[in-house]
Amino acid sequence: MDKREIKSIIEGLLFIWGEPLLASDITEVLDIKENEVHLILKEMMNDFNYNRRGLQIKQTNNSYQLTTRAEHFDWISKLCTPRNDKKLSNAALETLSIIAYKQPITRMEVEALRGVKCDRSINTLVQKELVKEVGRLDKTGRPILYGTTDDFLQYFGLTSLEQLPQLEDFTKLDEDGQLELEFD
Amino acid sequence: MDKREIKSIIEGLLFIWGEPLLASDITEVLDIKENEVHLILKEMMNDFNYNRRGLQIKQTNNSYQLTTRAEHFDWISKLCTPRNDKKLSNAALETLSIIAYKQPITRMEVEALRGVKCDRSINTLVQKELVKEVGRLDKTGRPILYGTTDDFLQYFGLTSLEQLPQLEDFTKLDEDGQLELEFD
Amino acid sequence: MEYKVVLETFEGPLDLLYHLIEKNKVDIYDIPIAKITDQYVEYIETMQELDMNVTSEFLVMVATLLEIKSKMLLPATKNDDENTDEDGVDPREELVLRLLEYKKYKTAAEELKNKEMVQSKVFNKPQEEIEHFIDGDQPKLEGIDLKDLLKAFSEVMNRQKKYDEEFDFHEIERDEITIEDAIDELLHIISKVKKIKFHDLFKIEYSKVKIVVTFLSVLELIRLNTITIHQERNFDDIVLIYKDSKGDKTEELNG
Repeated sequence: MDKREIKSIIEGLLFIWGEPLLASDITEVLDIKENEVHLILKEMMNDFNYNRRGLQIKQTNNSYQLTTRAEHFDWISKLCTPRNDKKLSNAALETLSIIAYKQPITRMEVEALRGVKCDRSINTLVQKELVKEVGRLDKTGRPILYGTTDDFLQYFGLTSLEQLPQLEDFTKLDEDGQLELEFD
Repeated sequence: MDKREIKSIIEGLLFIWGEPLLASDITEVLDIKENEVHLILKEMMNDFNYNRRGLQIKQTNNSYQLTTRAEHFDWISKLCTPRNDKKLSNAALETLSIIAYKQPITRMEVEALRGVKCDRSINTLVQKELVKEVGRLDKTGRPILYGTTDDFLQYFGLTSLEQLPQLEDFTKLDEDGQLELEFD
Repeated sequence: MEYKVVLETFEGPLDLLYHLIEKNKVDIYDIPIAKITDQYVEYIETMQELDMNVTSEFLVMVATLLEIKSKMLLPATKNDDENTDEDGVDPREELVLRLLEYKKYKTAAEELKNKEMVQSKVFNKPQEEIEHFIDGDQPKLEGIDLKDLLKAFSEVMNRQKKYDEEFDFHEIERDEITIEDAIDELLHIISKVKKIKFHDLFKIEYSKVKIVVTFLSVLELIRLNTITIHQERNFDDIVLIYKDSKGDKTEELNG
């Protein structure tokens, strides 16, 4: 297998993986040495830049990820924006609601419920300080457990999480068209 | 903005969007003419192939999508187990090919050609959104006319209906236009 | 309970006829109608003996073949090749034309199948989460209240429920749930747990077809001596026990 073919395959792998992909995983798939993988990826990163490709490869320690370019931000925003209100997107709102009701919860569990990747919306929520890391699950990889913040409570005017309306209340909402919440 | 920059941005847009992206959306974001978008994408498709890139751009009518290459399937399978979609049955494929070539066509006409009932396979195809109702025949009972969808093109990797494989004509006719049959 | 042998299946009478012509390596323009008719009838009879679903279309084709056969036996049709008057038309012509037309689409279907195979090896990626491109410096949670939050959660839960339902729905709608699949599934479960209550095999959400097929697979595995069934007392739940061949041997050695 020549180097161009290897590069081509690696590009496909990064594309399908989406998240940062460990060099050791690439090593395993292609059955070549790990330092070779790093060398080839360094070359690829240069190729991508030299050819002014619309994507770039980002390295983080031993992982590589395919992403868009920062300088294209405005164009991409233009593509995405008309389809969404300026409000918190539905994706983020759904993610927030799951974390609020099911906390502490891992990203994987949120994704299982929503059926799509949620790393971006979780990041957004963390950035907005509505959600934070509240611990680690005692499991392989020790995944982060997420929970809501005090800011979250404050925003919704809740004193504690127990005050979150329950799903049964929502059924009531369906019937009466109005939700009767008991605050305080 | 030079063409290389436009290509670069389009690549980023296709990557972010994931799903098939309408040429008209690209037109809107970049503020260039739609036929120019098509021309540039044609060039990009060639560039991708020429440079043996790990990704390819697939066109379906007026949409473009970034995908992996079929020849990398084995490598990608080594990294992650791709969802194994159930393939179409032979019955469904026969029905689908008749609809594809003869559209718009009624169920009765399909059945006359296949020599069997086709309601089940047509239902399956409609459910899989490979086939849809495209009108009604102006005849007693106003039977449904079926045609193929954009999903159909995508499912088989076709850009448009013109790309359907040429139908082979197996009929041997003599000079008089009569079927040449040999009497025992 | 009878067991159905899976015979090579044909998509219809034309498909079967076409298969026989190919198998006999005869010229489609000169079909030895007597021979082909005999084989066709024989196949249909086998299907009936095996209690396979012989649809009326197959029987109509038998009638058509027999009619052509009898017409060809009449010496009157033995005319000159050039003769194109009504009596001179080869009785096979209409059938051959239908077959040729059918062959056209069958061939096209095969090409589509190849394309399907190639295309099934091509993947795209899901859409990126795009809020990070639109949120920018938006104020926190503008215009969202508790009701929205609860509604969002309820929608996720509903969708989850619907997804489960839809999933089952598709299972039912699939072209075939084969006994082979059900046997594989059952073997997979029982080889792990070794013992399972009959009742536990049938999950509530199973469709009727799935229940029937699962039941058939139990019978088949009993017949193949892969599992045994056991019931302590009347009305007790029946227990299926996996007969691990290796396990049996060890027991014999130990015993």
